[in-house]
Amino acid sequence: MEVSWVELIKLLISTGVCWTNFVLIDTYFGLPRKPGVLGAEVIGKTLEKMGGDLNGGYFMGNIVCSPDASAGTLMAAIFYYLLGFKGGLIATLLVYIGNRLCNDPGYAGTFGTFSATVIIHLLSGFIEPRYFIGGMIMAIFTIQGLYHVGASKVLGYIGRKLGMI
Amino acid sequence: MLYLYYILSVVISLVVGFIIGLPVEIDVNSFKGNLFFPTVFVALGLTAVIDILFNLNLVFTLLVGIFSPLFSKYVDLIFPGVSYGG
Amino acid sequence: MKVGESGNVELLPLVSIFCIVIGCIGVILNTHYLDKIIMLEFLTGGLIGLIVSFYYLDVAILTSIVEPVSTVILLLGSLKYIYIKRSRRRYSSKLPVLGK
Amino acid sequence: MDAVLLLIGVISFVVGLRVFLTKNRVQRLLYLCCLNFAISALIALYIKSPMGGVVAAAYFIGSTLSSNAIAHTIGKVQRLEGRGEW
Repeated sequence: MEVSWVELIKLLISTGVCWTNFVLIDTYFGLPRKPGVLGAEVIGKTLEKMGGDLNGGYFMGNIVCSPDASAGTLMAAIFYYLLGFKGGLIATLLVYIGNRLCNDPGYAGTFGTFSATVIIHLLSGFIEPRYFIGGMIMAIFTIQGLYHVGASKVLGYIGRKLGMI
Repeated sequence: MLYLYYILSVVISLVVGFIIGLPVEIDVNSFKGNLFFPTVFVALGLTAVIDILFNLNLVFTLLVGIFSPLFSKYVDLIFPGVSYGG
Repeated sequence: MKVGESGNVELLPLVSIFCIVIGCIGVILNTHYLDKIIMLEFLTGGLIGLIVSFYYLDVAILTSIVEPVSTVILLLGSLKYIYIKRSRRRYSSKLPVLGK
Repeated sequence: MDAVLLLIGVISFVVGLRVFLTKNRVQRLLYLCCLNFAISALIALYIKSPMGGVVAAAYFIGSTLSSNAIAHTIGKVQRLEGRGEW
Protein backbone atom coordinates (compact mmCIF):
# COMPACT_ATOMS: atom_id res chain seq x y z
CA MET A 1 0.00 0.00 0.00
CA GLU A 2 1.03 3.54 -0.63
CA VAL A 3 1.16 6.35 1.90
CA SER A 4 1.55 9.71 0.21
CA TRP A 5 3.16 12.79 1.70
CA VAL A 6 -0.05 14.83 1.32
CA GLU A 7 -1.82 12.55 3.81
CA LEU A 8 0.99 12.91 6.33
CA ILE A 9 0.94 16.69 6.06
CA LYS A 10 -2.85 16.70 6.55
CA LEU A 11 -2.45 14.48 9.63
CA LEU A 12 0.17 16.79 11.11
CA ILE A 13 -1.98 19.90 10.56
CA SER A 14 -5.05 18.25 12.11
CA THR A 15 -2.94 17.08 15.08
CA GLY A 16 -1.85 20.64 15.75
CA VAL A 17 -5.38 22.00 15.44
CA CYS A 18 -6.89 19.42 17.82
CA TRP A 19 -4.07 19.79 20.39
CA THR A 20 -4.39 23.57 20.48
CA ASN A 21 -8.19 23.42 20.71
CA PHE A 22 -8.55 21.07 23.64
CA VAL A 23 -5.56 22.25 25.66
CA LEU A 24 -6.59 25.90 25.45
CA ILE A 25 -10.25 25.27 26.32
CA ASP A 26 -9.47 22.90 29.17
CA THR A 27 -6.95 25.33 30.62
CA TYR A 28 -9.35 28.26 30.33
CA PHE A 29 -12.16 26.46 32.19
CA GLY A 30 -9.89 25.63 35.08
CA LEU A 31 -8.92 21.98 34.85
CA PRO A 32 -5.36 22.47 36.20
CA ARG A 33 -6.53 24.64 39.09
CA LYS A 34 -8.19 22.06 41.29
CA PRO A 35 -9.03 18.35 41.19
CA GLY A 36 -12.73 17.85 40.62
CA VAL A 37 -12.97 14.35 42.09
CA LEU A 38 -10.80 12.21 44.37
CA GLY A 39 -9.24 10.18 41.54
CA ALA A 40 -7.75 13.25 39.86
CA GLU A 41 -6.11 14.24 43.16
CA VAL A 42 -4.51 10.79 43.46
CA ILE A 43 -3.12 10.97 39.91
CA GLY A 44 -1.73 14.48 40.46
CA LYS A 45 -0.04 13.58 43.75
CA THR A 46 1.50 10.44 42.25
CA LEU A 47 2.89 12.31 39.23
CA GLU A 48 4.33 14.94 41.55
CA LYS A 49 6.06 12.22 43.55
CA MET A 50 7.58 10.83 40.35
CA GLY A 51 9.13 14.20 39.51
CA GLY A 52 6.46 15.96 37.47
CA ASP A 53 4.29 19.01 38.00
CA LEU A 54 1.29 19.03 40.36
CA ASN A 55 -1.09 21.17 38.25
CA GLY A 56 -0.27 19.25 35.06
CA GLY A 57 -1.04 16.06 36.97
CA TYR A 58 -4.43 17.48 37.98
CA PHE A 59 -5.06 18.23 34.28
CA MET A 60 -4.27 14.64 33.22
CA GLY A 61 -6.33 13.20 36.07
CA ASN A 62 -9.35 15.30 35.11
CA ILE A 63 -9.08 14.02 31.52
CA VAL A 64 -9.12 10.42 32.78
CA CYS A 65 -11.97 10.88 35.25
CA SER A 66 -14.57 12.75 33.18
CA PRO A 67 -15.16 13.43 29.46
CA ASP A 68 -13.85 16.97 28.97
CA ALA A 69 -12.88 18.89 25.86
CA SER A 70 -10.59 16.08 24.68
CA ALA A 71 -13.49 13.63 24.48
CA GLY A 72 -15.57 16.45 23.01
CA THR A 73 -13.12 16.96 20.16
CA LEU A 74 -13.06 13.24 19.36
CA MET A 75 -16.87 12.97 19.46
CA ALA A 76 -17.23 16.06 17.25
CA ALA A 77 -14.83 14.59 14.67
CA ILE A 78 -16.63 11.21 14.67
CA PHE A 79 -20.13 12.68 14.37
CA TYR A 80 -19.05 15.21 11.73
CA TYR A 81 -17.54 12.32 9.72
CA LEU A 82 -20.80 10.35 9.97
CA LEU A 83 -23.59 12.94 9.88
CA GLY A 84 -22.31 16.34 8.79
CA PHE A 85 -22.76 19.60 10.69
CA LYS A 86 -25.95 18.40 12.45
CA GLY A 87 -23.98 15.52 13.92
CA GLY A 88 -21.72 17.95 15.73
CA LEU A 89 -24.74 19.52 17.43
CA ILE A 90 -25.97 16.06 18.52
CA ALA A 91 -22.48 15.30 19.88
CA THR A 92 -22.71 18.45 22.00
CA LEU A 93 -25.90 17.18 23.65
CA LEU A 94 -24.41 13.69 24.23
CA VAL A 95 -21.20 15.06 25.76
CA TYR A 96 -23.22 17.34 28.06
CA ILE A 97 -25.23 14.38 29.39
CA GLY A 98 -22.05 12.32 29.84
CA ASN A 99 -20.42 15.17 31.74
CA ARG A 100 -23.31 15.43 34.15
CA LEU A 101 -23.25 11.66 34.73
CA CYS A 102 -19.58 11.93 35.77
CA ASN A 103 -20.19 14.69 38.40
CA ASP A 104 -18.91 17.70 36.44
CA PRO A 105 -20.65 21.05 35.71
CA GLY A 106 -20.09 20.43 32.02
CA TYR A 107 -18.81 23.78 30.73
CA ALA A 108 -15.49 22.54 29.32
CA GLY A 109 -16.86 19.58 27.39
CA THR A 110 -19.75 21.47 25.84
CA PHE A 111 -17.76 24.48 24.69
CA GLY A 112 -14.94 22.22 23.44
CA THR A 113 -17.31 20.16 21.31
CA PHE A 114 -19.03 23.20 19.83
CA SER A 115 -15.77 24.97 18.96
CA ALA A 116 -14.32 21.78 17.45
CA THR A 117 -17.43 21.41 15.28
CA VAL A 118 -17.10 24.99 14.02
CA ILE A 119 -13.36 24.58 13.31
CA ILE A 120 -13.88 21.30 11.41
CA HIS A 121 -16.66 22.91 9.39
CA LEU A 122 -14.45 25.85 8.49
CA LEU A 123 -11.50 23.64 7.50
CA SER A 124 -13.53 20.97 5.66
CA GLY A 125 -12.65 22.40 2.26
CA PHE A 126 -8.99 21.49 2.62
CA ILE A 127 -8.90 18.57 5.09
CA GLU A 128 -11.48 15.77 5.14
CA PRO A 129 -13.09 15.03 8.56
CA ARG A 130 -11.57 11.55 8.85
CA TYR A 131 -8.12 13.07 9.24
CA PHE A 132 -9.30 14.86 12.36
CA ILE A 133 -10.07 11.49 14.04
CA GLY A 134 -6.48 10.35 13.49
CA GLY A 135 -5.18 13.74 14.55
CA MET A 136 -7.10 13.60 17.82
CA ILE A 137 -5.73 10.11 18.59
CA MET A 138 -2.20 11.39 17.87
CA ALA A 139 -2.77 14.41 20.13
CA ILE A 140 -4.04 12.32 23.03
CA PHE A 141 -1.11 9.91 22.54
CA THR A 142 1.41 12.71 23.02
CA ILE A 143 -0.15 13.58 26.38
CA GLN A 144 -1.35 10.32 27.93
CA GLY A 145 0.78 7.68 26.30
CA LEU A 146 4.30 8.86 25.55
CA TYR A 147 6.09 10.27 28.63
CA HIS A 148 3.98 11.33 31.58
CA VAL A 149 6.44 13.43 33.57
CA GLY A 150 7.40 15.61 30.61
CA ALA A 151 3.78 16.03 29.53
CA SER A 152 2.76 17.20 33.02
CA LYS A 153 5.61 19.73 33.01
CA VAL A 154 4.50 21.11 29.63
CA LEU A 155 0.86 21.40 30.74
CA GLY A 156 1.81 23.10 33.99
CA TYR A 157 3.98 25.57 32.07
CA ILE A 158 1.10 26.41 29.70
CA GLY A 159 -1.33 26.89 32.57
CA ARG A 160 1.08 29.13 34.44
CA LYS A 161 1.79 31.12 31.28
CA LEU A 162 -1.91 31.83 30.70
CA GLY A 163 -2.37 32.87 34.32
CA MET A 164 -5.06 30.31 35.08
CA ILE A 165 -3.48 28.77 38.20
CA MET B 1 -33.47 28.16 4.36
CA LEU B 2 -33.42 25.25 6.78
CA TYR B 3 -31.06 27.04 9.15
CA LEU B 4 -33.87 29.54 9.90
CA TYR B 5 -35.60 26.92 12.04
CA TYR B 6 -32.44 26.51 14.16
CA ILE B 7 -32.23 30.27 14.77
CA LEU B 8 -35.96 30.41 15.51
CA SER B 9 -35.77 27.64 18.14
CA VAL B 10 -32.86 29.36 19.91
CA VAL B 11 -34.70 32.71 19.95
CA ILE B 12 -37.92 31.12 21.29
CA SER B 13 -36.00 29.28 24.01
CA LEU B 14 -34.22 32.48 25.09
CA VAL B 15 -37.51 34.40 25.28
CA VAL B 16 -39.27 31.65 27.26
CA GLY B 17 -36.27 31.35 29.59
CA PHE B 18 -36.34 35.09 30.24
CA ILE B 19 -40.06 34.90 31.06
CA ILE B 20 -39.57 31.92 33.41
CA GLY B 21 -36.90 33.82 35.31
CA LEU B 22 -33.61 32.03 34.80
CA PRO B 23 -30.56 33.89 36.23
CA VAL B 24 -28.53 35.86 33.71
CA GLU B 25 -25.00 35.81 35.18
CA ILE B 26 -22.75 32.81 34.44
CA ASP B 27 -21.12 30.91 37.31
CA VAL B 28 -18.64 28.30 36.08
CA ASN B 29 -18.38 26.32 39.31
CA SER B 30 -22.05 25.82 40.17
CA PHE B 31 -24.32 23.00 39.07
CA LYS B 32 -27.39 25.17 38.43
CA GLY B 33 -28.35 26.20 34.92
CA ASN B 34 -28.55 29.79 33.80
CA LEU B 35 -30.07 31.61 30.83
CA PHE B 36 -27.38 30.78 28.29
CA PHE B 37 -25.45 27.68 29.18
CA PRO B 38 -27.49 24.50 28.83
CA THR B 39 -30.42 26.23 27.12
CA VAL B 40 -28.79 27.12 23.78
CA PHE B 41 -26.98 23.80 23.35
CA VAL B 42 -29.98 21.67 24.37
CA ALA B 43 -32.16 23.57 21.89
CA LEU B 44 -29.63 23.14 19.04
CA GLY B 45 -29.11 19.44 19.79
CA LEU B 46 -32.81 18.58 20.02
CA THR B 47 -33.51 20.47 16.79
CA ALA B 48 -30.76 18.50 15.02
CA VAL B 49 -32.17 15.19 16.35
CA ILE B 50 -35.67 16.05 15.09
CA ASP B 51 -34.19 17.21 11.76
CA ILE B 52 -32.57 13.81 11.20
CA LEU B 53 -35.42 11.62 12.46
CA PHE B 54 -38.47 13.58 11.12
CA ASN B 55 -38.84 16.85 9.21
CA LEU B 56 -38.75 20.27 10.77
CA ASN B 57 -41.78 22.53 10.93
CA LEU B 58 -43.13 25.25 13.22
CA VAL B 59 -44.82 22.92 15.74
CA PHE B 60 -41.65 20.99 16.53
CA THR B 61 -39.66 24.23 16.75
CA LEU B 62 -42.15 25.65 19.26
CA LEU B 63 -42.09 22.44 21.33
CA VAL B 64 -38.27 22.46 21.50
CA GLY B 65 -38.29 26.14 22.41
CA ILE B 66 -40.64 25.47 25.34
CA PHE B 67 -38.93 22.27 26.53
CA SER B 68 -35.30 23.42 26.70
CA PRO B 69 -35.68 26.30 29.28
CA LEU B 70 -37.73 24.00 31.52
CA PHE B 71 -34.93 21.40 31.31
CA SER B 72 -32.42 24.12 32.11
CA LYS B 73 -34.43 25.29 35.13
CA TYR B 74 -34.65 21.86 36.77
CA VAL B 75 -31.26 20.50 35.61
CA ASP B 76 -29.84 20.29 39.14
CA LEU B 77 -32.73 18.00 40.14
CA ILE B 78 -32.44 15.76 37.07
CA PHE B 79 -28.63 15.39 37.20
CA PRO B 80 -27.58 16.33 40.76
CA GLY B 81 -23.98 16.86 41.74
CA VAL B 82 -22.80 14.08 44.03
CA SER B 83 -20.75 14.74 47.15
CA TYR B 84 -18.68 11.75 48.13
CA GLY B 85 -18.91 12.44 51.84
CA GLY B 86 -15.30 13.10 52.78
CA MET C 1 6.83 5.32 0.47
CA LYS C 2 5.87 1.67 0.64
CA VAL C 3 4.64 0.29 3.97
CA GLY C 4 3.64 -3.31 3.25
CA GLU C 5 1.88 -5.49 0.73
CA SER C 6 -1.14 -6.35 2.88
CA GLY C 7 -4.48 -6.72 1.13
CA ASN C 8 -7.75 -5.71 2.72
CA VAL C 9 -6.91 -6.45 6.34
CA GLU C 10 -9.47 -5.12 8.80
CA LEU C 11 -7.88 -3.61 11.87
CA LEU C 12 -10.63 -3.73 14.53
CA PRO C 13 -10.71 -7.57 14.94
CA LEU C 14 -6.91 -7.67 15.15
CA VAL C 15 -6.76 -5.05 17.92
CA SER C 16 -9.68 -6.67 19.79
CA ILE C 17 -8.17 -10.16 19.78
CA PHE C 18 -4.82 -8.71 20.89
CA CYS C 19 -6.56 -6.93 23.81
CA ILE C 20 -8.44 -10.09 24.84
CA VAL C 21 -5.36 -12.35 24.83
CA ILE C 22 -3.09 -9.89 26.65
CA GLY C 23 -5.87 -9.12 29.15
CA CYS C 24 -6.37 -12.81 29.99
CA ILE C 25 -2.64 -13.29 30.60
CA GLY C 26 -2.56 -10.15 32.72
CA VAL C 27 -5.55 -11.17 34.87
CA ILE C 28 -3.82 -14.47 35.62
CA LEU C 29 -0.33 -13.10 36.29
CA ASN C 30 -1.12 -10.06 38.52
CA THR C 31 -1.73 -10.68 42.20
CA HIS C 32 -3.17 -7.46 43.68
CA TYR C 33 -6.96 -7.11 43.31
CA LEU C 34 -6.88 -3.57 41.84
CA ASP C 35 -4.46 -4.78 39.16
CA LYS C 36 -6.84 -7.61 38.37
CA ILE C 37 -9.77 -5.19 37.98
CA ILE C 38 -7.75 -2.86 35.71
CA MET C 39 -6.76 -5.75 33.45
CA LEU C 40 -10.41 -6.86 33.44
CA GLU C 41 -11.35 -3.42 32.06
CA PHE C 42 -8.69 -3.90 29.39
CA LEU C 43 -10.24 -7.27 28.46
CA THR C 44 -13.76 -5.82 28.32
CA GLY C 45 -12.71 -3.14 25.82
CA GLY C 46 -11.43 -5.84 23.50
CA LEU C 47 -14.62 -7.85 23.99
CA ILE C 48 -16.86 -4.94 22.97
CA GLY C 49 -14.65 -4.34 19.92
CA LEU C 50 -14.99 -7.99 18.91
CA ILE C 51 -18.79 -7.82 19.30
CA VAL C 52 -18.89 -4.68 17.13
CA SER C 53 -16.71 -6.23 14.45
CA PHE C 54 -19.38 -8.89 13.85
CA TYR C 55 -22.06 -6.14 13.53
CA TYR C 56 -24.09 -7.02 16.67
CA LEU C 57 -24.63 -3.36 17.50
CA ASP C 58 -27.50 -3.69 20.02
CA VAL C 59 -25.56 -6.24 22.06
CA ALA C 60 -22.56 -3.89 22.05
CA ILE C 61 -24.62 -0.93 23.33
CA LEU C 62 -26.18 -3.03 26.11
CA THR C 63 -22.79 -4.46 27.13
CA SER C 64 -21.14 -1.06 27.29
CA ILE C 65 -23.97 0.29 29.48
CA VAL C 66 -24.09 -2.66 31.90
CA GLU C 67 -20.30 -3.11 32.25
CA PRO C 68 -19.61 -0.08 34.58
CA VAL C 69 -22.34 -1.31 36.93
CA SER C 70 -20.56 -4.64 37.43
CA THR C 71 -17.23 -2.87 37.94
CA VAL C 72 -18.73 -0.57 40.59
CA ILE C 73 -20.24 -3.57 42.44
CA LEU C 74 -16.84 -5.35 42.43
CA LEU C 75 -15.10 -2.22 43.77
CA LEU C 76 -17.72 -1.71 46.53
CA GLY C 77 -17.23 -5.31 47.60
CA SER C 78 -13.46 -4.90 47.80
CA LEU C 79 -13.78 -1.67 49.84
CA LYS C 80 -16.17 -3.40 52.26
CA TYR C 81 -13.66 -6.25 52.66
CA ILE C 82 -10.91 -3.76 53.58
CA TYR C 83 -13.13 -1.98 56.13
CA ILE C 84 -14.04 -5.24 57.85
CA LYS C 85 -10.45 -6.47 57.96
CA ARG C 86 -9.18 -3.17 59.39
CA SER C 87 -11.87 -2.84 62.08
CA ARG C 88 -11.36 -6.43 63.18
CA ARG C 89 -7.63 -5.87 63.55
CA ARG C 90 -8.14 -2.79 65.73
CA TYR C 91 -10.74 -4.30 68.10
CA SER C 92 -9.55 -7.84 67.96
CA SER C 93 -9.27 -8.24 71.74
CA LYS C 94 -12.96 -7.41 72.33
CA LEU C 95 -14.72 -8.81 69.30
CA PRO C 96 -14.94 -12.53 68.68
CA VAL C 97 -12.71 -13.51 65.80
CA LEU C 98 -14.29 -16.09 63.54
CA GLY C 99 -11.34 -16.90 61.37
CA LYS C 100 -7.97 -18.32 62.33
CA MET D 1 -6.20 0.67 4.88
CA ASP D 2 -4.80 4.18 4.59
CA ALA D 3 -2.68 6.43 6.77
CA VAL D 4 -5.33 7.16 9.44
CA LEU D 5 -6.15 3.49 10.11
CA LEU D 6 -2.45 2.57 10.13
CA LEU D 7 -1.68 5.33 12.65
CA ILE D 8 -4.50 4.33 15.01
CA GLY D 9 -3.55 0.65 14.79
CA VAL D 10 0.10 1.25 15.61
CA ILE D 11 -0.83 3.52 18.54
CA SER D 12 -3.29 1.00 20.00
CA PHE D 13 -0.74 -1.86 19.81
CA VAL D 14 1.95 0.25 21.49
CA VAL D 15 -0.37 1.44 24.27
CA GLY D 16 -1.72 -2.09 24.85
CA LEU D 17 1.78 -3.45 25.34
CA ARG D 18 2.61 -0.59 27.72
CA VAL D 19 -0.51 -1.34 29.83
CA PHE D 20 0.73 -4.91 30.23
CA LEU D 21 4.35 -4.06 30.99
CA THR D 22 4.07 -1.10 33.41
CA LYS D 23 4.23 -1.77 37.15
CA ASN D 24 2.83 1.54 38.40
CA ARG D 25 -0.93 1.39 38.96
CA VAL D 26 -1.68 5.06 38.19
CA GLN D 27 0.26 5.03 34.93
CA ARG D 28 -1.73 1.98 33.88
CA LEU D 29 -4.93 4.06 34.21
CA LEU D 30 -3.47 6.80 31.98
CA TYR D 31 -2.48 4.31 29.25
CA LEU D 32 -5.94 2.70 29.51
CA CYS D 33 -7.56 6.11 28.84
CA CYS D 34 -5.53 6.45 25.62
CA LEU D 35 -6.55 2.94 24.56
CA ASN D 36 -10.23 3.78 25.08
CA PHE D 37 -9.87 6.75 22.72
CA ALA D 38 -8.25 4.53 20.07
CA ILE D 39 -10.89 1.76 20.24
CA SER D 40 -13.72 4.29 20.07
CA ALA D 41 -12.22 5.83 16.93
CA LEU D 42 -11.70 2.37 15.37
CA ILE D 43 -15.38 1.48 15.98
CA ALA D 44 -16.53 4.65 14.25
CA LEU D 45 -14.21 4.06 11.28
CA TYR D 46 -15.23 0.39 10.93
CA ILE D 47 -19.01 0.96 10.80
CA LYS D 48 -19.72 3.86 8.47
CA SER D 49 -23.30 4.58 9.56
CA PRO D 50 -24.95 6.76 12.27
CA MET D 51 -25.47 3.72 14.53
CA GLY D 52 -21.69 3.33 14.75
CA GLY D 53 -21.46 6.80 16.24
CA VAL D 54 -24.02 5.91 18.90
CA VAL D 55 -22.05 2.75 19.78
CA ALA D 56 -18.80 4.77 20.00
CA ALA D 57 -20.37 7.38 22.30
CA ALA D 58 -21.95 4.75 24.58
CA TYR D 59 -18.68 2.79 24.84
CA PHE D 60 -16.66 5.90 25.58
CA ILE D 61 -18.95 7.20 28.34
CA GLY D 62 -19.20 3.76 29.95
CA SER D 63 -15.45 3.22 30.01
CA THR D 64 -14.91 6.71 31.44
CA LEU D 65 -17.37 5.94 34.25
CA SER D 66 -15.52 2.77 35.20
CA SER D 67 -12.13 4.54 35.05
CA ASN D 68 -13.53 7.17 37.41
CA ALA D 69 -14.67 4.44 39.83
CA ILE D 70 -11.27 2.70 39.80
CA ALA D 71 -9.35 5.94 40.43
CA HIS D 72 -11.71 6.84 43.29
CA THR D 73 -11.17 3.42 44.86
CA ILE D 74 -7.37 3.80 44.59
CA GLY D 75 -7.67 7.09 46.47
CA LYS D 76 -9.90 5.56 49.16
CA VAL D 77 -7.52 2.64 49.71
CA GLN D 78 -4.51 4.97 49.83
CA ARG D 79 -6.24 7.19 52.41
CA LEU D 80 -7.34 4.18 54.43
CA GLU D 81 -3.99 2.46 54.66
CA GLY D 82 -2.21 5.74 55.26
CA ARG D 83 0.87 5.13 53.13
CA GLY D 84 1.67 5.27 49.47
CA GLU D 85 3.15 2.08 48.14
CA TRP D 86 2.99 3.01 44.46
